[in-house]
Order: sequence, then structure tokens, then C-alpha cells
Amino acid sequence: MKAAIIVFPGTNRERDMAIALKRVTGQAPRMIWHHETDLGDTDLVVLPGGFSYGDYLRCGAMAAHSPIMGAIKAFAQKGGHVLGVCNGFQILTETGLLPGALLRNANLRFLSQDCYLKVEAENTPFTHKWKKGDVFRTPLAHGDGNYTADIATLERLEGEGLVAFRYADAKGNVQADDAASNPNGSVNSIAGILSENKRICGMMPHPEDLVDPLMGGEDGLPLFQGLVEAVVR
Amino acid sequence: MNKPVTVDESLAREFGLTSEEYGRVLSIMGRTPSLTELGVFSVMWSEHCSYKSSRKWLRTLPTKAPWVIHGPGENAGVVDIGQGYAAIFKMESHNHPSFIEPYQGAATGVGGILRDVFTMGARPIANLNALRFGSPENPVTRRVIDGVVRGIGGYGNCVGVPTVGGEINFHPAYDGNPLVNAMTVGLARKDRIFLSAAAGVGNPVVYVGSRTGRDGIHGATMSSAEFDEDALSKRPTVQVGDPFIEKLLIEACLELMATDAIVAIQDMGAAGLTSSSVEMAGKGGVGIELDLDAVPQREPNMTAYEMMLSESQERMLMVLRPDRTDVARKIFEKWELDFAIIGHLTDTGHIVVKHKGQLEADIPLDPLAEQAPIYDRPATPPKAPAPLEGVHAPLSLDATLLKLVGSPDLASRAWVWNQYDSTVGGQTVRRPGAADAAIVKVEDTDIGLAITTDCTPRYCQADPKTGGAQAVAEAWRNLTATGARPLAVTDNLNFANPEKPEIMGQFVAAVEGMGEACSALDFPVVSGNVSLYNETRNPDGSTTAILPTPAIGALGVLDDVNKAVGLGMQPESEVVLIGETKGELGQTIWLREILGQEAGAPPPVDLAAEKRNGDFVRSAILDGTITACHDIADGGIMVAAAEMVMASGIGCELESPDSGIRPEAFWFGEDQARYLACVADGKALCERAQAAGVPARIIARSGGNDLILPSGVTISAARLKTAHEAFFPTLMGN
Amino acid sequence: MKVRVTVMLKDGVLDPQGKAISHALQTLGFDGVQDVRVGKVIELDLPGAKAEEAQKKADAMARDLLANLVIEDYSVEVVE
Amino acid sequence: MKVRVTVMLKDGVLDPQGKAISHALQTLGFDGVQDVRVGKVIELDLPGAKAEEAQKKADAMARDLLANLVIEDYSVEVVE
Ligand SMILES: Nc1ncnc2c1ncn2[C@@H]1O[C@H](COP(=O)(O)OP(=O)(O)O)[C@@H](O)[C@H]1O
Ligand SMILES: [Mg+2]
Repeated sequence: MKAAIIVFPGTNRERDMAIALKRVTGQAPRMIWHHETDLGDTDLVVLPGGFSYGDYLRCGAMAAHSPIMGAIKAFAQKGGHVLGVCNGFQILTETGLLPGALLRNANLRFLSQDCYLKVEAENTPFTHKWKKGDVFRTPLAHGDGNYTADIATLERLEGEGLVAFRYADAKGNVQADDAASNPNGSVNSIAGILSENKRICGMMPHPEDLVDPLMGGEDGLPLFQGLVEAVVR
Repeated sequence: MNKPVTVDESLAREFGLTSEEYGRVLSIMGRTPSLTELGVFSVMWSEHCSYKSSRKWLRTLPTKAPWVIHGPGENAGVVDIGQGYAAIFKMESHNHPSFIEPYQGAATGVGGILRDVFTMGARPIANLNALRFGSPENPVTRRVIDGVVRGIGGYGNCVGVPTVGGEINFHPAYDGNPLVNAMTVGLARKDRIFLSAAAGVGNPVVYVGSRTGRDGIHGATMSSAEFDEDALSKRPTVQVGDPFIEKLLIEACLELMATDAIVAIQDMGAAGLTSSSVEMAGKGGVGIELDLDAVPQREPNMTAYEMMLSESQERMLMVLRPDRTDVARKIFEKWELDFAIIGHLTDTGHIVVKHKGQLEADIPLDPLAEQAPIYDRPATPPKAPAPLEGVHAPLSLDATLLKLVGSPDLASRAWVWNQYDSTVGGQTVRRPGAADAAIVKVEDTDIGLAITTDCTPRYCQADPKTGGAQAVAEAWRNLTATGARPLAVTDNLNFANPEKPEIMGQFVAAVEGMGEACSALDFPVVSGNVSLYNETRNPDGSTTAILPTPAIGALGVLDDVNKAVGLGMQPESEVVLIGETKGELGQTIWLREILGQEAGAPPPVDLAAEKRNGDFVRSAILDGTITACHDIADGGIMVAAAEMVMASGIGCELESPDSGIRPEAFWFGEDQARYLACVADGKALCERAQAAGVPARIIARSGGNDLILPSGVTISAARLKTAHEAFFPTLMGN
Repeated sequence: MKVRVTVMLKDGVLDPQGKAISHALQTLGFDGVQDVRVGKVIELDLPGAKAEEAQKKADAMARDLLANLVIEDYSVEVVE
Repeated sequence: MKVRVTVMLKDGVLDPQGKAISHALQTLGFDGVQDVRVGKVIELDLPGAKAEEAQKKADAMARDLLANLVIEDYSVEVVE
């Protein structure tokens, strides 16, 4: 799998993402500066975490207008695989590649902690290493991760199985009004969603930061392993 | 400042110079200085930049070891960590700004210390912060905590440097003067270190980063003055940080540093353009000429005086090879940062400043530095504390323990560190709370860096010398408890008004204690910062001084990071108490929280025992015998055991000590040089300890999920955690 | 011309900041506050532009960048 | 009564957001934008209060909580 990571001014988790991808592909992903207009030859485009443009105005708003976004939209239109994590997810919603928006965390504080995710959609390129209902641990680190969407969009996401991950407790119980298991207050505890063709995934937590036992575990690894298989197939 | 002002002694005094110092300015200049010149002298000779009260004593600290590459004198200290890498680190205070505007004060403190580290060529890989707040009951404290924690997170999270550790104490002495000490650790190739001494007459002087505004003018002199109610009217000096620009600046500087364009580089910290240009030229023994018309400006009509003294953030000054300025310009343009050639080096030995065709300043650099005032201020040696006598326990052990683990100084800091991104970078091996020191891996190697900050101000207040030594010893112990080999120290010496002999006496004694400990432990000081005048003038004219707070930041190395241990209790283990217990209750948390007294002498520090015990523990960690380790500090043995239980959820049963010491003294005394260690075979470890001359005994066996006291009383890990975790959320309201 | 773009969360989108402020105001003893909404104001200086032109331009900027129409409404006002 | 409190950074205080937005607008092809300043607007609903009273109350709230007078200025406006 050839992967490309997009770097915006203020992106800061591109190296974490590169480590995770290298771990499953054996090869360092390409870094693409946001001023480029061509993605080159790639199977996967990743928008990593960070504070593009300082998160000023709204997270992801300015990055969504970067020159490279045209190429990413075209890539997505042709059925390319795109993963947006944290700031990357925010950028994907700002460009309209994914529906909804990410508001300030409900408690108005930056949150940096481990959370548990329950896998909701199986057999997608991003989740097929898990079974529906599986629970895994992953760090999260964001100030604006409170997912929201209008009712019609929510119904569509839920109805078409486009919710990829939900925040849960360690046992997999989902309870949207419980700050302990749904720390940022997301509607329906939504932590990650998919595009209609299930080739674009946006999520707030950072599976790329839990791919090594030395750092506390490998719970995030299946996402990347799964991508390799899905994309190569 | 567009009205002409008369430069005279009274203006000099307003700028913080004494009459005698102003006399010295006159004799150096041979004429009345211009306003800009007076400004330059006043900031360069401020306590903050000149270390005039502390220099004499700082010189007594040990600064050398075979692994020290650069000690004090550079922007940050540099040590060799093996495999061609160097760690670059320093700690710095932003105390006064953080009281006036907690968010921006703390944020710009983080920004400033980051620049001190990346200016030397290092990628910042970890931040820590040592914080001291007023009484939790004081309503102002909440506002300060909220702003400081948001500010540190807001800046550090955005620049993408993980905040991995720190410490927090509460005491009413900090009510009007909280302490915010920020530390950064960076990583560089050891043959790619950048220094600040300028060289090459004719070489261009280049300004990069944010534009200059009227921010923080006279910040350096303000941080050198005692705080009074007027402080609030000095507010316009508040600087606002832009972490986004800082992030770009880090990337752009590192990209430029990979070329051969840079001759010298220096961040613009306190006293901005003045101190950076004076220091670069002064260190290089050259002259410098600046043309302020070329300085990127944010506001119209700025004067030379304002530009020279502005403390606008996120700016750097560099001397470049003339044939490489285009390479450099391209890099900064790519990162969308201002880049301007604002002058050149000369052979005059003067700093010459021109603006709008006028000569605004012309000062000889040598006298500016060499005749900078140094004071040997009168110091009254601190009185020895009266010994503690006749205290006894009013509460049962279990009630005492639950109260202690929930007390402000011991309660869980998770509320704080959960607002700091501790994993960005993907190299954080031990996050906050997981071990006695944070551990960050050096990417693509097996090297681990262990990092901690420590100081126990209540010990320093009672006995500054012991307190100074204890702070160093505790830092060394915290590194050791992870398996790391302690390498070096940075410090932040926070004290009150040095013009008062008893405060100067505290300072001298604390530095003496630090120095002794650093020597005995082979643990040199490689960088640091001094923050004086930390006191508040009360409405009735009296002053409140902070507790003497020589914060120690320390760094150690693990050649194989896989061997690091954490502090979480391990299953099916015996827990060995290492080090001697006499039951020292003076100045303990127990005494303060349970009996409401701050009394007695702090626990004595025996540096030989410290070294012996620590070296033993480290060797047993590195050979895999010890599987978890926690140093025994505030709260004593029982609190340490409870912390191990809470960290992993695995319980243990404590044995009755049979020591002849009263139970509260045995369990809550704060004797130094001690550790709790999990091992499979406690007896074997004790035998090995005995052979090494190290006191050791089995104190507990792990298992279940409860902490079981010798009395048989059982406290579940969950119940401990509830007591432990309530303090911050309750105080802060969420 | 100076233009002010005010961006507010749409009715129906939860405004945790507003809620927190309302709560804090109560704690401070300010009663009688029923509803608090928090938004952003962006002041743009468009020298040389005439009022109508400035209004139009700001409207375009708001649509393109300053507001996220999924969750926010905006209004544009020429100030001077 | 509805009151609007607008909080802006004081003149001379660095406005990192404004700077970044101005830059982004340029990139998007909006030229002629000279200066951008970003602030907060807080809309308060004070039912029952008369205009003058509402104004006074909001002023006190701004001083006590809504604005950080160290770096911000505010203005109060009764909307309806
Ligand atoms: N307490 C101290 N212990 C050791 N070194 C110190 C101490 N205080 C300052 N230094 C050293 O003095 C030099 C000047 O410090 P400082 O003025 O804080 O630097 P900067 O201008 O980069 O902020 C640095 O090398 C610093 O490490
Ligand atoms: Mg410096």
C-alpha cells in the first residue's frame, strides 16, 4: 500500500501517522505539502492530526481551502481511500467530504486521555479487522471533537451503517449523556464516520498513537493492517 | 513615547536602575544616554538579564561531567545521551505575567522556553511544568489555575510538543504570586548544535518570525521588581502568544539548520531585540549595527526605544553566511514567516542602532557586559528550625490515608494533565502518572529519556539548605526509580526580594544545598533560570514572600528504554522497602494535613545513602529483578503504596512494621533515599541489598484489588481512587 | 469601509459555551438571565470599497470561509 | 430585553486569529482586506429588564466575567 500524508501549516501528528503506516507497510509514506496540487501515485491519503492554521476561526476551516484539497476531492470522487484523524476529520467535514461538524468539547476543555471505541460498521476498509461490537482502546487529544449533524444526516448515517466507531466504556456500553464514556459530548457518541461509499473515514481519536507495546499497546494497529489488505485487494 | 523625554537620573530610576548604576552608565557613555540607550542599559542590567544578585552564587554550582557538552552560558544545557545524540534542556519562569494574565502568561512561558531549546538546533520532544499556586480556598487561585493550565495546554498542544510531566503545590504564600516554571527538552545530533556567538564582520543579521509590536515593553524589568497593587496598572505589558507561528518557526528553523547557512542564532526572549543582539555580538567579540527601518513591524509609528525593548513573541535573530541568505529566505517564505535583514556585524565592538536616518544608540558592548553590576548582597543565614516534639496521631491509619491521598498536594493531577497532549509525537513511553519520571523515546533508537521536575518548598522554607539538597536528591531518585541513569539538572530558582538579607540568606543556603547534592550525585547543573522579587505587597504595607522554591528539572537516560519500569503495582509480587526508616515527621504532609502544623526540621538528606540506595535500585531494575518501583516522598510509605495500587488497580497487603517506631511516624514519615520495589523474590533482593550495604525489608505482598493495612482494614483501589481524584474536579467545578 | 461579520451557532445547535457562561453568571449572582448565546465577530477593514460592494464582499467571505453553514448563521453589517 | 456584548482585543494586542484569517482570505483571492480583528459576541436574554437596566446589568457582567479587561475591551448594545 502506498500512502501519502498531507501536511498543512500547523499539522503536528504527521510523524506519528508515518510511524503507524510504516509499521504495517514497511515503507515510509510520502509527505505532501499542502501547496501541492498533485497527489502522485498513492492508494491512501491521510489527513493527520494537529492544529492546521492554529485551529483559528474554526478547526480545519482554513486547511479546507488549501491547494491540495482539489486533488483530494478528485481522488475521493474516483473512489480513493481517505483517512482523516482528529484535525484531519475536522478538515474533511469542513470540505464537505464528510457530513456534520465538530463543535467544542462539551466541557469546554481540551481532552487528552484514553478512550474506548466500539466498532459499529464491519467490513469496511477501515474496520474489517474487527467484528461489529468489538471494543478497543485509543488515545484522544482534542479541544473540538463534539460531533454534531442535523437530524436528517444523523438518520442517514445511522440508517446506512455509516457510523464507524462510537465512544463507549471498557465493556462496550454506549451512553451518550455519560461524560466518562462519551467525553466530548458527541451526538449518539459518534467518534468516527464513513462516506457513502465507505472509502472515506474521519475519526477524532488517535489509533496511530497506540501501535506499539512500548507506548502502552497495539490496540490501534488493526485499523492500519485492515487498510493494507483492503487497499491491496 | 512620541513626546521628547528628558533622560536623567529620575527616569533611570523609573526604568529600574539605581542612582549608582546610572552613574556607571554615564561613565561608560561619557555623555547623557539617549532614551533608547537608557532602555538598553536598564534591561541588560535588570536582575532578569544580568543575574546581578545571584551570579556570585550560581558560580558555585558544579557544571561539569564527561557527558556535559554545554553547561550554563548558552541558551540551554546540552548533554550527550549516546549514539550521536544530545539532549538540550532548560527551565524558565513566567511568574509575574502568569498572575496578571494567567492564560497568556503561562502560554508565552511555554513559547519562550521552547525557543531557548530549538534555537540550539534541537527538535523539542517534551515539555514539563512546575507550578505553585495559592491556597485552594482563595477564590483567585481557581482563576489562576484555570488560566495557567489552559495556557500551557493551549500553547504546547498546538505546537505539537507533548507535555509529559511536572508538579503542583499549593500554599497561601503563593496567593499573590503563583509560580509558573516551564521546561523543555529537545533532541539534536550532537555534532549539529547551534550557538549564539556571532562571527564574521560584515555578515548579515537576520530577523525572522512574528512582527514587532508594542508588547511587553519593560517586561524584563518588571519581572525583576516586586509586585504591588500597581501591578494591575502595569497590565499593558501583557504579551499574547501565537503557538501557530511558533510551530512554523520551529519547522523553518530546523529546516534551515539542516543547511550550512547559520553562523549564530539566538531567540528573542526577555528584552527582545536588545538582549539578543547584545548577547550575540558580545559573545562573539564583534560589533553589530541594526537598521530598525527594516524590522517587520505590526503597528505604525513605533519608536526605536519601543522596538528595542519590545517583547513580542515568536521572533529569532540569526547571523547568516552572506552567500546563503537566499536559501534562508526561501525557507522562511515557504513557512510564510517574516524574514528581514536588519543589520550586519561590524568590528567596532559597539552596538549601533539607526532608525529613520537617526543614530538612536551607540554603546560599547564590553563595558555594557563587563561593568554590569554584580552584587554581593548581605545574607542572613537561616535559623535552624526547632525540632518537632510531642505529636501524635488523632486519626486511624485508614482515615489518615484517605485524607492524605485526597489532600491538595497529594491528590491526583489527572484533571490537569488530561488537558495536555501527552502522546503527540508517538514516543511517549510513560505518560504522566505512570512512573516517577516521564519517559520519552528517541525515535529510531532504543534510547529513552527520563524527565522530572521536583522541589518541596515547605522543606526549603524550614531549612533552605536541606531543602535545596532534597530537591536535587528527589529529582535524582525519580529518574533512578524508572531505571534511568541521571545525567544533569536544570533549575529555576524562585525566591522573594534579594535585597532583604533573610531572603538572600535563603537563596545562598539553598544554592549551597543544591551544589552539595549535585556534586555528591555526579549530577551537574547545565542550565537554569533565576526569578527573584516573588513577593506581594499587601494593602497594609507588609509583604508576603513566596516559599523559597528552587525547582529542579532533571534528565536521565536509559540506553535500552525497554528496561524502564513504571510505578503500578505488579501482580504476585513482594514489595520491598529500600532505605532506612526512622520516622521523620517534621514538615511532613501528614503534620500539615492531619495536625494543621508546619513545624520541625525537614527530613535530613544523607547524600551517600542516597547514592548507594539509588545505584542499587537502578542495577536491580536494569537486570530485570525489580518490575515496578516508586520513590517514597510526600506522604511516606503508605501513601507510596497506595499510589502504586491506584496506578494499576492491583492491591497489596502491608505487613506490620515491628520497628519500634510509632505507626504514624513509620507509615507517614518522609525519610529520604527510600523506594518501594516490586520483585518476584523479596528475600533474594534483601540479601543482595544487604551485601551492598543498603537497608531493605519486605513490607507487603501484592494481590487482589485492595490495599490491606496491617490492622486488617481493607481499602479498595476504587475507594482510594475516589478519594484521590475528587480534589481538582471539585475545586474547579468540572 | 469597515464591515462586521457576526457568526452565531444555528438555533437548535447546542451551545456549550453559552450554557457555561449562563451558569457562571448565576454563580456570580446575576439573576434574570434566561438564555446566553456565544458567537464570533470578525471585523474586516476593506479600504476603498463602497458600502454595497463591501457588504457583498463580506457576504462572500462569510459563505466561503468565515462561517460554517452546517452549524452557523451569519450576518453582515457595514459599520463605517 | 436582548443585549449584545461584543468583546474585542485591545488595540495593539496581537490578534493571532485575525492575522491568520486575513492571510487565508488573501489566499482565497479576496483582495483589498487590510486588517482583520476577531472578537466574541455574547447575546444575553434578560426578560423583564428595561433597556437601561439591561444595559447596566450587561455592563457589570462584561466587567466581571465576559471580558478580560487586561487584554480586551467590550461594548454593550441593547438589541430589542
Ligand atoms: N539558576 C541557574 N542555574 C544554572 N544556570 C543558570 C541559572 N540561571 C541562569 N542560568 C544560565 O544563565 C544563562 C542565561 O539565562 P537566561 O537569561 O535565562 O537565558 P535566556 O536569555 O536564553 O532566557 C543560561 O545559560 C542559563 O542556563
Ligand atoms: Mg535564550
